[in-house]
Amino acid sequence: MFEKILVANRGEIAVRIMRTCRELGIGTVAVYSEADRRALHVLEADEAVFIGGSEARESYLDLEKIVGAAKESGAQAIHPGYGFLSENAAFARRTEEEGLRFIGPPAGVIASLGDKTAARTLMQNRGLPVIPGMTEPESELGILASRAEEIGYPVLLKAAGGGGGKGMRVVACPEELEGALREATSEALRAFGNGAVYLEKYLNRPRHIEFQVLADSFGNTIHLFERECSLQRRHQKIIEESPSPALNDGLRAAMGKAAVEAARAAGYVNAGTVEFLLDDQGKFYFLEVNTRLQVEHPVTELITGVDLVREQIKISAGLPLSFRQGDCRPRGHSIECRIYAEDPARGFSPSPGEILYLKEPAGPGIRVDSGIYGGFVVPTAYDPLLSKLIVLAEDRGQAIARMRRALADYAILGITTSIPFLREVIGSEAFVSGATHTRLIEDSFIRRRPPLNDDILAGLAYAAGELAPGKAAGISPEQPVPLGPWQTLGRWFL
Amino acid sequence: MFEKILVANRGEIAVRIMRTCRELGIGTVAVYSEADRRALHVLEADEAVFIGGSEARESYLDLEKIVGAAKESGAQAIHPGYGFLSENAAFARRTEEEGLRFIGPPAGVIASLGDKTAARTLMQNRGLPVIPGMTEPESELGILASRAEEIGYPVLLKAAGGGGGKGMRVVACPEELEGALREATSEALRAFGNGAVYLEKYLNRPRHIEFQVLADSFGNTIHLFERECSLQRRHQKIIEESPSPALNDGLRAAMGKAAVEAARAAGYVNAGTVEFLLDDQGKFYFLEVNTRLQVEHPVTELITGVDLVREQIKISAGLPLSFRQGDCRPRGHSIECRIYAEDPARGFSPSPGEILYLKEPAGPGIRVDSGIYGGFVVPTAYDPLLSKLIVLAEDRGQAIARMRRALADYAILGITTSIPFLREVIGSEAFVSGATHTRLIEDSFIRRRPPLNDDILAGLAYAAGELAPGKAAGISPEQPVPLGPWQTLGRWFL
Amino acid sequence: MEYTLAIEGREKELNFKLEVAPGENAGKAFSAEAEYSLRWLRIDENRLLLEVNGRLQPVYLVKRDDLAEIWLNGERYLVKEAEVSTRGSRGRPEAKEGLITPPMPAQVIRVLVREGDRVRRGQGLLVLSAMKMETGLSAPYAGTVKRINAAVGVQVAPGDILAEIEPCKEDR
Amino acid sequence: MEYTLAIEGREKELNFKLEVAPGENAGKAFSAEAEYSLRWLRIDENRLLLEVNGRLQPVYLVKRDDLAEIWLNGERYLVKEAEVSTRGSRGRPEAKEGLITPPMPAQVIRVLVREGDRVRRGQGLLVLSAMKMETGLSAPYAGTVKRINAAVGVQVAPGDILAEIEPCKEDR
Repeated sequence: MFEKILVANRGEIAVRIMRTCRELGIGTVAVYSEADRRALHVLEADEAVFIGGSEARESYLDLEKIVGAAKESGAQAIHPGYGFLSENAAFARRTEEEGLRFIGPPAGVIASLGDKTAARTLMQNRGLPVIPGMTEPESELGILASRAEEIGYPVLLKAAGGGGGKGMRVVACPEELEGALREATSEALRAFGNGAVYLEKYLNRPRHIEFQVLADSFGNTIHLFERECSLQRRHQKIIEESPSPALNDGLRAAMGKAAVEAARAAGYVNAGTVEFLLDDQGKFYFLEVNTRLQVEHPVTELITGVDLVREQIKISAGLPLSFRQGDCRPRGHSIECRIYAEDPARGFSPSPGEILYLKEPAGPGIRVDSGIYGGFVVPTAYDPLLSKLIVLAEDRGQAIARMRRALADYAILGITTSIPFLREVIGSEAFVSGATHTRLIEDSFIRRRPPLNDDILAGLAYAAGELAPGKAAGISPEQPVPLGPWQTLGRWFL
Repeated sequence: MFEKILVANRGEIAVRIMRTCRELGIGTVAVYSEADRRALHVLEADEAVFIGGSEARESYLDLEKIVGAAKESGAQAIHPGYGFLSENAAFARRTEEEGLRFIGPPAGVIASLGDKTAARTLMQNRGLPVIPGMTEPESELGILASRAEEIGYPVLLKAAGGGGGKGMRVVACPEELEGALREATSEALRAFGNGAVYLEKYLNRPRHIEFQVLADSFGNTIHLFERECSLQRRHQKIIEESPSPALNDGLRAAMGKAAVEAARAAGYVNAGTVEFLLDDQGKFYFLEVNTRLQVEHPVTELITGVDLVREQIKISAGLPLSFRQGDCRPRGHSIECRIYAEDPARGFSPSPGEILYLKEPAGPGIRVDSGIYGGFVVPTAYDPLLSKLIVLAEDRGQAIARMRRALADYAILGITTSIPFLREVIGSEAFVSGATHTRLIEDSFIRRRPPLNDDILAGLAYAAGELAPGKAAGISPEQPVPLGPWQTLGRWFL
Repeated sequence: MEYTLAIEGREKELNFKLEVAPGENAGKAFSAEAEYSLRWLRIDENRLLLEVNGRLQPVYLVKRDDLAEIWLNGERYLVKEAEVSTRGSRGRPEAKEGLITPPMPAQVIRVLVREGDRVRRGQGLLVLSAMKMETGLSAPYAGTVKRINAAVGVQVAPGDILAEIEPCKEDR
Repeated sequence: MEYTLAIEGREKELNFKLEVAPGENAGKAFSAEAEYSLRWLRIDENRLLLEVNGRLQPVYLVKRDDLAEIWLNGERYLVKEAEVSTRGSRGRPEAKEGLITPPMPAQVIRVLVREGDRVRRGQGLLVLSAMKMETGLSAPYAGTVKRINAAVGVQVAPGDILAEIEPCKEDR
């Protein structure tokens, strides 16, 4: 087993990976940029190496600096987390060239699955259903326009170089194509260093369902069931759950089998995710394979009891899987809400800044994977994900109730967050009934304001805050306390 | 279902019960004493009723005040938690007389099982193995002395009126009997309002293993597997786990069957715990039935996925169990550490006072059921339990690693706690090997000091604290920060 | 005491009267619609326990200048006294129509116009990037770009005037 | 700078020299046994990130008077400068041998002796109750009860002298 691992990431995922490392007795090395001197992942590491400017390309995207930091610190392996360099085949290759282990699939597998159109062709040839669309990336507007006509509008422009909704645009009609292409190319170039795009048929209100797979280097490949990730804003997931309310046992088995088949087809090793779209007829289509740990991996951990980061590390250290498909049984229902620093009432615009107060929810069945703390200044340079709130309960109804309670107990002051918006979505008829699809947020949840009902309470709280003496913590209950109405008034019946 | 429940308790258990109530959409009423004006269970409730002085007998043990508060607030049921009035049959009876539901077994069952000697006779008659001992409470020294001779020293003096180690004394030889009787009677009287005691054979280094049972009012009685609670100090549990490293499947099945049989024999309804002692020959003895939620119930919740408080409430509302014995399957391994305000190096003497700083551990597989917050003044009037730290992992080895990590991340300043002691026990050869018994703490873990090794680190931290400017939170990473060595020195290799 | 409070995002001001017995942490509040029986207990600098008509309400709050951030029932309210808000605007800076300021800290990644350019209403002026998301700032009305105060790569914050647009009267 | 620190529960004082470059959050410390390369970063009032020989060490700390409570590696240390500790004792009050004071806030539940009583070494004087646990205070040596300052039901705290025992010379 490794003695020291460098975590080439920041925020909640870096913290989460380090926790498992510590439990395995493995030392941790953080890397950090100018903006992240006081970031939580630095505070949680055994060692920390400064790697450059706040701009990601000067630090978290600079693979030479990261490989150098790993060698310098004596780490034996690098965990890339998600985003940044996690799906960069050159990074994986450089890591292995330097005699370090890359905790993820082999560089060749990343490269072949990273080319989304090639991956689709591969899967199609193995008999997996795919969405009609292009099999080659393209940049010529004219060619794209004629392919779009063939496929039939609406079409989806997608980046060939990466996922997460970056460089993705829905094109409803020929007139929109040029502008969408420019935006998508620019975004893809900035996000992945690769502006190549391709087109595919845009499905109306499909569900996004993905399967977690695990493959060791001895040819054992299993799946750990599905995650339903249909709730998205700007093509980025905001709420995920498992099991999916849309799958029955038969469909689950069929999709699970397809996911394992897809992983085998690609020669996959380590943890990966096979994404599908499910249409309203119960037909599923292979979408892509994410060759990394997903943001939403905790819902799988909670329903299966498996620590996915631990499995990743063990697989990279050359150990076989310690369980087989038949040993894996999901239990209960898990939901994750992503807590973003953004303002849903202003088109989800980012809201960086200082966290002036933080109180996280706690209790049975609640897990918070957090990248922040009270006093931390959320930088503008990175993704606005602050933390993930994940619940586990006996069934979907209870999981929803638990999530609502947990969201209501999550206090963040100083910046605007998506928490009130998430509460509204989680409590909505559409979500509670399980009738989710990838367009639900755009269709039904637009700019909102909290109910006017509580304004008077906020006003009364303001007044009470002005009247109550500033700092009262530490008043000993043993000391005589001045007799106030708390003591003498009220509904006392003594 | 109930609309409002009064929680007749304080601290972590009151908070934990309220959380499940909120998830069920049930309003919560807290009761609080003079010392608990700012207690966490008041902050977490929908309503709070003041019930009297800090001394428990003026508040939390005053059943008339509590029943009055429930009626006054419009609650339809009372949850007693553990301790205080939870095993008081008169309280259960009064509650039901007032037309409210008592969330626990019927008063008659509490009364019959609360008389520990009568309960033992009942179980013996049903064919359950019991420890040799007296079947009637006794207060006469002479009679006790002769019964002790019959049973054979060492014997154990136990309170007939309640559990938790209160009023319990080991008597090694006839000379010790008089003093032990006086202390046990006094303690039992103070704790349970009943000074009656009885004697039983003292087993050498037995394990304490208990089974969680659930029984609805339709005759369905199941068990949710065992909890091993052998690690005790002063006859009070400090570390519990499930599954027990001492049980194999056969023994587990036999004890589970005996537990269900015991519950049926008593006409049990609601959640209860059947306690056994297991000797080093694998022979088990019925000890008693605890007619309430146990402190250590979370370990069962984590390995079974069942919310025990929710089941209690449903059963009291007249609903049947929604699962059967065959549906219950344990998964993973769970350990609980009780975090006490006490100083193990001074004979576990209590350490009340103000919590000057608090940071709780977090992350995958970690649950903290807490009754405190930073700034809270831990009162002297009650049990020193501050919180419970519970972990779930795939197997016992990983659960131990996770618990060690979580304990190492638990920072409490202002008062002395048992955390460093727990870390030592959890990491010890005896615990790791699973060779635990009820005398292990007394035998192997006496007054300890942290290793001298870290003293220099503490000294350097002190010096750095004096030198570093007082308050630096909120320094924006966007603002120019004075170039310090953090920026220019170190292992930078750029 | 009379309170007139402004809550961010609300059109109407909030008015109520509060009667407090001196030295007591309790009182009665009267709004146009209803009456509220209040008690409060300060827990710490950022935490207050409020009881309104017998129902407890945990409150977290942070005061910055005259603006209070109040967390209540899972929502965040920005509250200030309305009188104060008319005197000076120390809250979230709002751009005057022709002064273009970013809505959040961000980096300028493209400048689409030059000083002197004529612009249509809604025409893009600058593109900013914050937290990996690109946001465009556009002209609030047709006019002339009077001033540009932004360059690619520069970090900007709310209140910084990045551009100024002078309206052409005929087009408004 | 020279540091001589007293750590509660330790016999020996801790000595080291710290060389800090002015204005920098870094330095070198020298003890009799070893040399340490240090850097530190203040996170907030109660939180410090310390780097010792390249290894990060999160530290939580609270200062009360001259005593610092320091959390480090899951342990709690009470640290103060040794010079200060000899001037006045503002830390945890320690009873002088014949002055009987409770180790924690507690309630007196029994008084077992009277003023003027002769007591054996180890004989119980008072019984206290704190957090549901009974604790006895006993005589540190044989002697005479000079003074009793405790009654059943009274709440007492460390530093309160509950009894005073005058030693009988022959028995010590």
